[in-house]
Order: sequence, then structure tokens, then C-alpha cells
Amino acid sequence: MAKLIQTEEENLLAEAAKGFLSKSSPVSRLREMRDGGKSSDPDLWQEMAAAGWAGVLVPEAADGSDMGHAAAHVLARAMGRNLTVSPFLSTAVMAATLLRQFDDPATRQKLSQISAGGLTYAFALDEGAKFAPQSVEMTAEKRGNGYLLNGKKRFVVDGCEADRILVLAKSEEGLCLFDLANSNKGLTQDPLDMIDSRDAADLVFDDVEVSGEALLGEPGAGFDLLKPALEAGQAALAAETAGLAEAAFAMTTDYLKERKQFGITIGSFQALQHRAAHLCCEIELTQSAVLNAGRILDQSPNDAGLAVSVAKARATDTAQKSVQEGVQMHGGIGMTDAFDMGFYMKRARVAAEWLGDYGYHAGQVAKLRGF
Amino acid sequence: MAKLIQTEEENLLAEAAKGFLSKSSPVSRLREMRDGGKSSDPDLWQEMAAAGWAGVLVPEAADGSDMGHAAAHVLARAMGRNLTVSPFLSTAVMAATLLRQFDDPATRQKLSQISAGGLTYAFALDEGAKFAPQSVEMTAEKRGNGYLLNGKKRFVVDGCEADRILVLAKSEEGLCLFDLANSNKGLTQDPLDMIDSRDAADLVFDDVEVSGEALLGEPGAGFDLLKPALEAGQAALAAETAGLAEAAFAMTTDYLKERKQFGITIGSFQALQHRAAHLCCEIELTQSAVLNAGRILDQSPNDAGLAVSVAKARATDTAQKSVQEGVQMHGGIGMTDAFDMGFYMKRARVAAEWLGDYGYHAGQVAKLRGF
Amino acid sequence: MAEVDEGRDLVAFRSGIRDWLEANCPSEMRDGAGGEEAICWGGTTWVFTCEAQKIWLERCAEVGYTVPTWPKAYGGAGLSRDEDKILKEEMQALGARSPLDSFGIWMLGPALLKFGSEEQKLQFLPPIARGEIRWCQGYSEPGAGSDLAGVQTHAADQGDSWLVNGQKIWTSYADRADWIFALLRTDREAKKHLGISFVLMDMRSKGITTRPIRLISGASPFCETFFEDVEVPKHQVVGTINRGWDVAKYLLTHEREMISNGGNVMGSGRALGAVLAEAETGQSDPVLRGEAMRAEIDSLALEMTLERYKDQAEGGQGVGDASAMLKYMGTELNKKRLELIMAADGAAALTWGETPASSWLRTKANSIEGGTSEVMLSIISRRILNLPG
Amino acid sequence: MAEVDEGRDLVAFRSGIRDWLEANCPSEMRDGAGGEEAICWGGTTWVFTCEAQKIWLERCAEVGYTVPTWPKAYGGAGLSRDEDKILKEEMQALGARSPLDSFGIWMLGPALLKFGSEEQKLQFLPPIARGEIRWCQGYSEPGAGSDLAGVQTHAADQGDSWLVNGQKIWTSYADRADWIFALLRTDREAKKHLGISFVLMDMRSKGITTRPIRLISGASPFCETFFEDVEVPKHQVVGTINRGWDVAKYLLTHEREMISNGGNVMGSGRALGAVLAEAETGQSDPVLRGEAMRAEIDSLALEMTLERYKDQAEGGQGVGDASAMLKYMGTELNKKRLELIMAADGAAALTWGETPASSWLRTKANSIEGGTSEVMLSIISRRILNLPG
Repeated sequence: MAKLIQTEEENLLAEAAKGFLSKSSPVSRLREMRDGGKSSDPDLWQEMAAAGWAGVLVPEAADGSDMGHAAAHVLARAMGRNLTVSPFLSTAVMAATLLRQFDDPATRQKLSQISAGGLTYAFALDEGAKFAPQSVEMTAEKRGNGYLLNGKKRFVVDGCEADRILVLAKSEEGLCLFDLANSNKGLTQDPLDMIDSRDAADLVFDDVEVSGEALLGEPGAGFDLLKPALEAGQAALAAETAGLAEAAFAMTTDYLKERKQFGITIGSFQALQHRAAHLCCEIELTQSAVLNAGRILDQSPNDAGLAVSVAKARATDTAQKSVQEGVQMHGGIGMTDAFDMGFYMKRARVAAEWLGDYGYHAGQVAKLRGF
Repeated sequence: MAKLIQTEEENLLAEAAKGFLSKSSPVSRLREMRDGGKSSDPDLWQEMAAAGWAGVLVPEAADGSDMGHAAAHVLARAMGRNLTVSPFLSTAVMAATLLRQFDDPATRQKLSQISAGGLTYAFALDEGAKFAPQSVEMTAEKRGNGYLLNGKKRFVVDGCEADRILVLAKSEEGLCLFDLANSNKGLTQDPLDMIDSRDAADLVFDDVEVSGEALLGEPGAGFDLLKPALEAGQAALAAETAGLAEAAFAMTTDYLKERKQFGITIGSFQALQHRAAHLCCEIELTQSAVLNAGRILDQSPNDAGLAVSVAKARATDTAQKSVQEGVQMHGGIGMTDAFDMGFYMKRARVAAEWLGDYGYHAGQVAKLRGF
Repeated sequence: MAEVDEGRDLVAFRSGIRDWLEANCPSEMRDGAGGEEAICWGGTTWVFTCEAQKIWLERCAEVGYTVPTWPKAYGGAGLSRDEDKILKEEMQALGARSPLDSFGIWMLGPALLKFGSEEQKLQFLPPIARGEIRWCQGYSEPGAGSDLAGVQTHAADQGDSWLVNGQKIWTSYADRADWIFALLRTDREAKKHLGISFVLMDMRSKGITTRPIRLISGASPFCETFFEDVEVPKHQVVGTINRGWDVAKYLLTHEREMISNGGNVMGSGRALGAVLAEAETGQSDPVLRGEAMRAEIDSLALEMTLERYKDQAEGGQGVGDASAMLKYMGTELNKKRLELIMAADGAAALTWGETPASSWLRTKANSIEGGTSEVMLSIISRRILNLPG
Repeated sequence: MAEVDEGRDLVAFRSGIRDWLEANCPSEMRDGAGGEEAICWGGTTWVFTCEAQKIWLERCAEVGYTVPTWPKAYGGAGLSRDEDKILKEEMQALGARSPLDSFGIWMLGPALLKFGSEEQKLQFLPPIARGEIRWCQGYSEPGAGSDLAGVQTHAADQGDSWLVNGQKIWTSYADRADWIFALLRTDREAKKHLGISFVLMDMRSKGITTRPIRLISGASPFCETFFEDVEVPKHQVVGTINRGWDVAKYLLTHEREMISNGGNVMGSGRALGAVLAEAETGQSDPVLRGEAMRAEIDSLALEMTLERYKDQAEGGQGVGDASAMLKYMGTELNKKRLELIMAADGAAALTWGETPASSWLRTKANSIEGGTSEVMLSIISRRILNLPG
């Protein structure tokens, strides 16, 4: 097993990402996007693709850089720090991980397009309000060579803007995974007015006809195919959320050093010091969990479940604590929309739910640890 | 509903209890008892009975003072502060509450003996390691006019010293409640070496023969008869535990005001101040819950379940926090047996488990609140 | 839950109140509605939501029931504490809405009654009671935070008047208020607490402008208020010049006492248990369920404590500094409650609109406004526990 | 989990070690036993639990494997960091017990190697390596607590010797130790940190007495140690007179680094998950279950952090102040873990004997000894976060 410290390459990548994002994606860019009534930032994604980020998990044979999950986490963490809006997780992490399980020309073509920033994906997973990827009521009915899809999926991240949708539906043969165009007839997108200002939609499948080619892999194998993509997404989201937690904490400690109350720098109040120190420890443990998930995904992806759930649970929890302390320690200014902390808090909330919240992953950990 | 403040009579009773116990039952008395290898203090109980405490819930017709549950809580709380060892809860609170449901001369006689300090009781409740009063494997087999009891009960508080035992067993007619002498043939007491240094035992019933008179009430009605006694005991134990929490906290705040480190009174460290202030709030809320349980038990005992479980859960939790902060804030000295805090911590742990721990009562609250 | 023995006079009083309410409270005002929408704030900018709201205000004002305990001379009904309690109980029994709520009633009124001159009382109290002047509060300043006495907004002495320059923040509804009561620095040389005056200003004065503050939870009643060369006659100072901190302190204590009388420490909205019972994972996720049980137990204990303090207050025993405990525990618990509601509702809570999202974000201010949790803990430490420093 | 690429030399070294262990480690010492019972403390008071324990110590001491990285001249084997790691891995693979553990090896040795005179090194290090002298540590004093530099035990200058009077506390195994290394006040006039010396004393000196301390968890290795007119030759000072605080500081940092190298921050004993799986209410009580899940997740993340720090240390990057984070989180988590184990075991845990009760109570000291949690948080605040004060 590789060491639990960032390699020299990863350090360089982190530096490069930081430099790129501080220029191209400060938090003010998210604010402008929101104030402009938009929920996505396609230009930024093109820049990121040009920097090679879209192909981080695309095999070299499909024109990707194939740098691996740990490298993807370095990028996700940097994006988390800046609240960067992009289809990186859905497309570059999850869809690439899913599709690279297939080695046919058509899939290679899709992967190559992903790497070039020319194709984006969204995963239509949830049917209820909580993450439960194996609870599928959506149906796939055999119709000639293809299928007829009917059902509803909720909280589809990037669901409005994505070019294509990956979706599980149950057929007579079990759960089937489909890859279809988001423009398919009968498929409608109800945009959600998300608190984190990003693209998400409820998708309604009303007699959506897809050809046999839309089915990925064998019928009935849908969830097995989906699983690596979910785990990759959960771990990368943990990395993003850990980055978010760090950035919110850094804002807070900076403020503790600057701000005076009753004539004293508030960072010299011991009660705040101890709370900040505790949060520092929480963040440290979470970083370890994220590093560990990256290492295991790269080296023995089939055993990654525990590492991924620990990382996602820890990152979710740490980010909540970080933004909550962030608002409280900033006082009134932390509550104003004019200050950035609120954006961190809202994103932390959405990231907490997406791909399984603390309770979901805690349940996974308990199961994998035998209790 | 009476007000949630102590009445003038209750204030006077509290003062009297404080005075009595500071003389007759300082914590050093528990220490002497333990160091002397004893687990009970019958002399003290005689003094308490002489002061009228044993009859606090005994009807006046049976020579009691019948002051009610709130008054019993005033006494229990004072005993909790001093870690007083006595059969007050088992006998004066629980057995009296149970027996006064019957109005026959024989029961009146027992109640009168309780009030005089001449008769003590223990409740044999648990068969497993956790409180679950309706999980009964112990059997009562009809044998002539009486019953044959077989089974094992664990963690019977006051189980060695009590004169009589109250126990649930299942017969063909359902759960039956029996009142039998602890000296009964076939009944053996395995004393437990308890961390709180008090009397508790595992009881083994091996073909214990009891007469028909030992059966209280109707066959099958055992749990219904037991329930008021359990609730009375839980609430009084909450009061005792709340008193324990207050006393441990008072020791801690006193120490914070005296102790110097690095030349400064440690109570001036803001981190400790805020933790102490938080604990102060926890104790305040718990006091309210205990007051409320007393009021409801006195006024509408049939609706007391929620109030009792809130009180027991809060007191359990608050006491743990109080003794944990107590040891930590005292530092090394708090860890030594020569200092009293350890006695508080151990009693808090036993009191947490007896008659249902936090999780048990939280479950009751959830059930009663409809989720 | 609490009920006291009532003497014969009070029984008669209760019956009189009941009759009056029955005869005068319009049916539309008996819907038991609460929350922001049901409030009548009054003032010149007020638009009544319906004719009944206007009638209800006028009828109450006529007999002094908008401010029942104020003396009749100042627009009140001169009720005793017991009588006031009966009025509130009977209104609640009928589901009657409050006829008028305002910072004038809650805050300025009590301050004027204690510190105001007779002229000030006669000038301002009756219009407050009739809902004719809407007030806002100008305490906080940008950068001052918990340090309320760090007032920078300056009132320069011009003989008969002050010339005011500076900025206030967190002035609720400043954009709709007619008047403001504010703390101004009237002596820059004196010690921090000794150079402040408590001043009343007409919001239509030349040089006052306001700007609403958007919160992380969305639009809010809070404003920034700017003062640029605003002239204020000196007789609009309440109490002694440079001793405004005494008035402010009185109001802060009064505010916390109000909170302990059942104010909105606990937050409102759906009970946690109900949320969980409806939620998809309510039964299956032990983390959420366990934490919800804990929050439910704590909420119940807090309710009991509120009730206990009310009983204490009725018994004539002031709550005093203990209100800091309620403020702290209530607001922290309310934050926790909304976190759990958000988790229980899952993705359904992540959008704006008919979701708990906005309330959730708004609760984050609970432990900042009206004294931060940290300030409350320090008050408890010093005044209740008597810890040093 | 981590494995580095090994050069050819190291591969040969590993194979040599393996052969040596196979040939020399008695089978009784290969049982993988850990914990207090398996330890060989050495010293003149030591009674070997079996002949094999004695043989194993002697054989290791002969080749320097009791202190593998110490120079050969002082009784070590002069191993490099990589070679030492291989030795430990191979011992672990065989389940071999540690031949000798002592405060002499962990604490005094490193201090002597850095600060001792050549005479002191030659006098003390080889006997430590052979397990002939058992040491105890005399730092803490009654009433000093976290303020380690508040040393009161006084060493009066008598020309060639000191006359020592005072009291130490928390001296582990003082009643079985041959020698003590202690901080003494050698200059009462100097500033607190500048009048302390680091002194070695024979525990059989006239005037030294010890008394065991009983803890809330029961008997303990801790003692109080009393000094009454004890004569100590001056050449038994390590380092410069009055600069003993430098030695103490070095040892404190060294101690925390050791902890971060996988010391017993995490506690040992049954894993929480296993306890819960066996417990009667493990599945049905959501409060307990939810908290156990949380503790399990935190334990795993802490393990990963330990591993990460080890990897950092191997990469030559010191852990430094970050060890305060491990100490704090590890000990707090261990306390939580034992609380949950107590709850899971219910009434079965409430007696002395074969229950977790004693361990549970003992964990309460984890966050006090070796620097309290509060001290750790202040270190993190100042040295990692650079907060003022």
C-alpha cells in the first residue's frame, strides 16, 4: 500500500490546481453565477477540461491522463476550497469510472469526449428523499430491440445541463443500467431551485424509448456496474467536502486573528481557541480518511467500501461542524449573504445529502465492521 | 397542576434533609462502609426511619406520613448529593408505591413495618444485562394452593440485605407478581462486588415454594401492578442522580475557584468557564425535569410515563457529564481514590443502568411522542 | 399548565374580559394564527391585511388592551399582573390574535416608563399604544458585535441639538419604521460606558437612509441605517445625557426576561418527532433517530424549565441571570432541531420554497442575536457560578 | 500497511534477523502476548515469570537488541532506522515478545544520549540495555498539575553534593525502581524555568520513601515519593546545572512523538463493534448504536491518522506539535469508547473483576496524564493555528 502522504506529483498537482482556481474560480464566481440566475458554469468547465482535469480518470487509450482517484481527490479538494461549480464529480469521476469498465470503441469514444470536455453526464439515482440506490421503482419494459422507461428520479445533480443520463431501472431480468441522451423524447427535467445554487433536477421518464445499445452490460447487473462509480463519487465528494471544511476553517481562524471585541483579538479567548483546536483535529482526521480512500480506490478498488464510507461520513460531519463554527465565530457578519460563509454552509448541506448522508455511511461502516 | 417550584414545605424538608445527612451521612461514611468490606448501612436506615423518611409514601392509615412523590424526591436528591446508602428507593419509594395499591390488613401491616424501618424490600427485575422488565423467563408453576418459582434474576439492588423480594414470574395465566421472604428455601443470593460498593445480588430461584398469599393481585396482572412502582423508582432515582450531579458540579466549581495553575486560578480560564456554564445549564434543565416528574406522579400518576422517562434520561446523562467533567477538571487528584469524585462517578454509572438507562428511556420518550 | 387560585374579584374580572372579547374580537381575528404573517406592526407604513385587523386594533387601543399593564394616562388599561395574565389566557382560549406587536411596546415603552420625562411619556406612549408610530432599535454597529457599548455613531453637541453621523446595523424593519431609539456617542472623551446617550429620532429626518440586509437564509427585516449630518433636538434624549448605557442595560435585562417568559427561544414549526415519524429514514437510521430522541428529551426539559421560570416569576421571584441559560440552551437546541429536520427531510429540504431550508439557516442567527451563546456562557460563569474574571 | 522498497543490503539483513530470531527466541516468548502481564521490566527487583523470559532478555542484551538503535558502545546494536524497523517487523511476524521495556529505554536513555557526559553514558546506558537497573520518573509534584516547571522539591547546594527535600507524585513503579531521574529546584532565585536541574538518584539513598497511590479504578503502579535530607553527588546531574528544563522539554517532545508512533493513544481491548454485536441491546437501542457507529468511524479515522503520521515520520518529516492532536483525539475517543462499552454491557459491567469497569475508570486518566486535553488544545491553538496568547 502506498503511503498516506501526498506524493511529490500530488503536491505539484495541488499547487497547480490552487493557482488555476484562485484565478478562474474564486468564490465570487459562484456568487456571480447565482446572482445572474444561472446554475452552471460551462465556460469554466471548458477551461478545466483544457487543463486536463476532465480526463483525470479516463484511460490513456481514450485520450485521458488516467492519473487515478487520489489525484482526482487532490482536484476535488481544491474545488471544494473554492466552491467551484462544475460537472467534475458527475462526469470526470463517476461517469468515467463507470464507463471505463467497458472496452468497446463506442465507450472509448464517449470517454474521449469526456476527457475533451465535450460530453457531460448526470446520474439519476434517488427516487425518495434519501439516498438508497438499490430502491428502484422505475421500470424498464422490453420493447422490441430496446426498452421503454417509466418512472421518476429525484435530486439528479447536473440533471438539467448534462448531455447524457445514467439511470437504474428494474426490468424482468433485474436492475438494468441505461445510458441515454438527456434530450430523449419523453424525458423531462424539472429544475430544482437548490440552496447551493447548482444544477439539479427531478427527472420524469414518461414512456422513454431507448434502443438496446442504451443498456450497459448485462441485464440484472446494473447495480454491480454502478457500484464502483458510486464509490468513486462518494470518495471524491468527501475530498471536495473536506476541502470545503478546510477553507471555511481557514476563513474562521483568519477572522479570529483579525477581529477585536472589547479591545481584544477574539482569537485570544480561550474558549474559542479550544473550539478551534478541536475543529483542527477533526479536519486532520478527515484528511487522513480522504487520503486513505484515495489510496485504496487506486490500489484495491474492490475493497474500498469501508474506506469510502469512513471518508464520506467524516467529511460530511466535519464540514457541518466547520461551517457551523464558521458562522457562529464570525457572528452577525457570518449571517449576511454579502459574506461567503453562507455559500459554504449551503454547499456543505447539499454535499452532505448527495450520494449518502452521515447516517447512510455510518450504517455501511457498521455493516462492514460486523455490527 | 401545581407549580414547578418547590413549595415552602418542600424547602423546609430539603433544609432538614441537608442538615440530617451532613451529620449522619457525609461521603466519608460510604468510604468507611466500603473500606470495612460492607455493602449496606442498617444503622443509618434506622436513623432515617426515625426521622420519618421510610414512611414518606406510606398512607397515614398505615402509620406513614404520605408526603408524596415530590417530597420523596426532595429526600432522594439530598441523598444523591451525599451518596447516602440506604434501602430508601427500593423500600420506601418502590415497595410502598406497589403495596399501597392494596387495602387489606396484611398489606397495611407491611406498610406500617416499612414506615417504622422494620421491613425492607428488593425488586428482582432483570434477567439480562439490560433493563427489560417485561422480558421474563422465570416461571411460576401452580403447585397446590401456591406456586413453585424457578429462574434467575440479575442485578437485584439490595438483594442481599432486603427482608423480602418482589418478583415477576410467568405462569400459565400470564405475568404474576410475588411478594416472598428473602429467606425462602431454595432462594440463594450471590452477592455482587459492585463498583458503587452497595448491596446488589444475583438471585437464584430453585424450586422456591410460595403460598397463594405470596401472589399479589390477580394472576396475569403482574406487570400492571409493578408499573407504578417502577415509575416511582425511576423518578426518585432521577432525583437522586440529579442530586449527585449537582454535588459533583459544586465540588468542581469550588475547585475551579481555589486551584491555581501557572499562577492563575483555573476558574478564570475561559474554556473551563464555558464548559462549567454549559454543565450548569444541563443541571438546570434536569432539575426542571425532576420537579415535573414529581408533580405529575403526585397529581396524575397514570399519565406519568413521559415525565418520568424524560427525568430519568436527563438525570442519567447530566450525572455522567458532571462526573466526567469533575474528574477532568480536577486533574490527577480527581483520579485518586483518596478524593471523593470517584465515588460519584461509580454511583452515577450504577444509577445510570438501574431501572433503565438513557437509551431505554429515550426509547420510551420516542414511543410516547409518536416516533 | 399552571393555574392559581383566583380571588372573587379576579373571577369577576375574567368573566368581564370574556364578555368583552366575545363582543369585540372579530371572527377573522380568532383564528389562532401566529408567526410573522399574523402580526400587526402598526405605524404610518402599515397596510392592514384586512378590515378586521384594523377594527381589532382600534377596539383594543380604545380600552388600553394593546398595552394592558401601562397606566391609563399613557394609553394602557392599568391592569395588575394577575389581571393581565387573565386577559392573555382568555385571548388564548378564544384563539384571538395579538392586536398589535411592536418594538415600541416591547422595548421603548418600558424604557420610557422608567427613564422618560413626563413630556416624553405623554408624547410617545399613547401613539405607541394606538399603533400609530412604529419604532426600530438602533443599538448594534458594524464591527461592534457583542461589544454593545462600543458605540461609534457620534452625536456632536450643537447647543440645542445634536448632529449625528455614523452607522447602525441589524435595525429590524428600519425601512418601515417611523422612529428609531438609538445609542449615540455623546462624549468621546469619557470612558466607554459613560459617553453614550439614549436618543429618539424621527426616521424621516434629513440625512437618515436605510438599506435592507440579505441574510444567508434570504430576505430579512434587518437593515443597515446610515446617519449623515442628522439634526436631533436635545429633548429627544431619554434619561440623563451620557448615561444612556443605564437605559440600554435595563432594556437588555428586560429583553432577556421577556425571552424567559416564553419568548421564541424554542423556535416554532414542526415538532421533531412528527418530522421523524414522517421521514423516510426516521425508523431505520440509528444516528438520526438517536440524535432526535436526545433533542426531543432536551426540548421537553427546556419547556419544563420555561414553565418553571414562569412559575417563579409569578411567585414574584425574578428570573434574572438565569434567563441567559434559557437563551443559550434554547437557541442551541433550536439549531440542533433544524439540523435534524434537514437531515430527516433529505433531498426534499435542499431547495428554496416550501421547505425547512430557510428556517434552518435562520436559526444560525439565534445564537448570535440578542447576545451570543459565548456571551451567555460568560454571564452564567460570572454571575451564576461566580467564577473569577 | 506500509511497505517500502528494500535495497539488497536490507534484504540480507532481514534474512539474518529472521535466522537469529528463529534460533534464539524461546518458544514461550513467541506467544504474541501483549499488555502489562507480558512485560519484562528488569531491574534488581524483577522476578522473571519464567526461565524463558530471562534467557530471552540475556540473548537480546548480548547482541544489543534490547536497544537496537543505541550505539554498540552503550549496549545497543547500532542499527539504522530501516534496520530497526525490519527487526521490529520480524519480531512481530514471529509473535515475539519485547525482551525488555523500561523507562530507562524509553525516557532516560534518549536523554542521556543527548545530554549526558561520556562518563554518565558509560555508567548508566549498558546496565539499562541489560535490564539491570529499573528507572522511574520524578517530574510531577502535588499541586503542580499541568505546570511541570512549577518544581518545588529542593536541592540545596552543599559543595560536592545536593541535599534534597520535597515530594514527587505519579512516579510509576517508584516502589520497584532502582533509580529515579527527577527534576529538582536547584536555584530558588532564578526564573521558574531557569532554576531546575535534571538529577539521577539511587532509590536506596537514605531519606527516600515511597507510597503507592490507589486510583478510582483500583490499585495502580503510581506512587508518591518523599525526599527527606537525601544526599546526591553533583556528578549525577545530567546536562548543565539549572538547565534541566531543556532536558525535560526534550523528553516531553520525545514522549509525544512516541505516542504518535502508535503508542497506546487508542487504548486496547475489545473493539467497540464486537462489543456491540455481542451486547443484548446492540441492535435495538438507536442511541447506543448511533453513538457506537460514530465512535467506530472516528476510531478508524484516528488509526488512519496514526498511519499517516508514521508514514510522514518515515519520510523524514517530523510529526512535532501534531502529536498533540493525536494525544487529544486518541484519549478523548478512548474515554468515549469505554463509556459505550460500559453501556453495551449493562449490569454485567457494574462489578469489579472480569469486567470493563476498571479499564473504563482508568481511561479517565488518559486525558490528564502526559499533558491534559486542555494543555493539548492550547498547544494546537498556539503552535498549529498560531492563535494569539
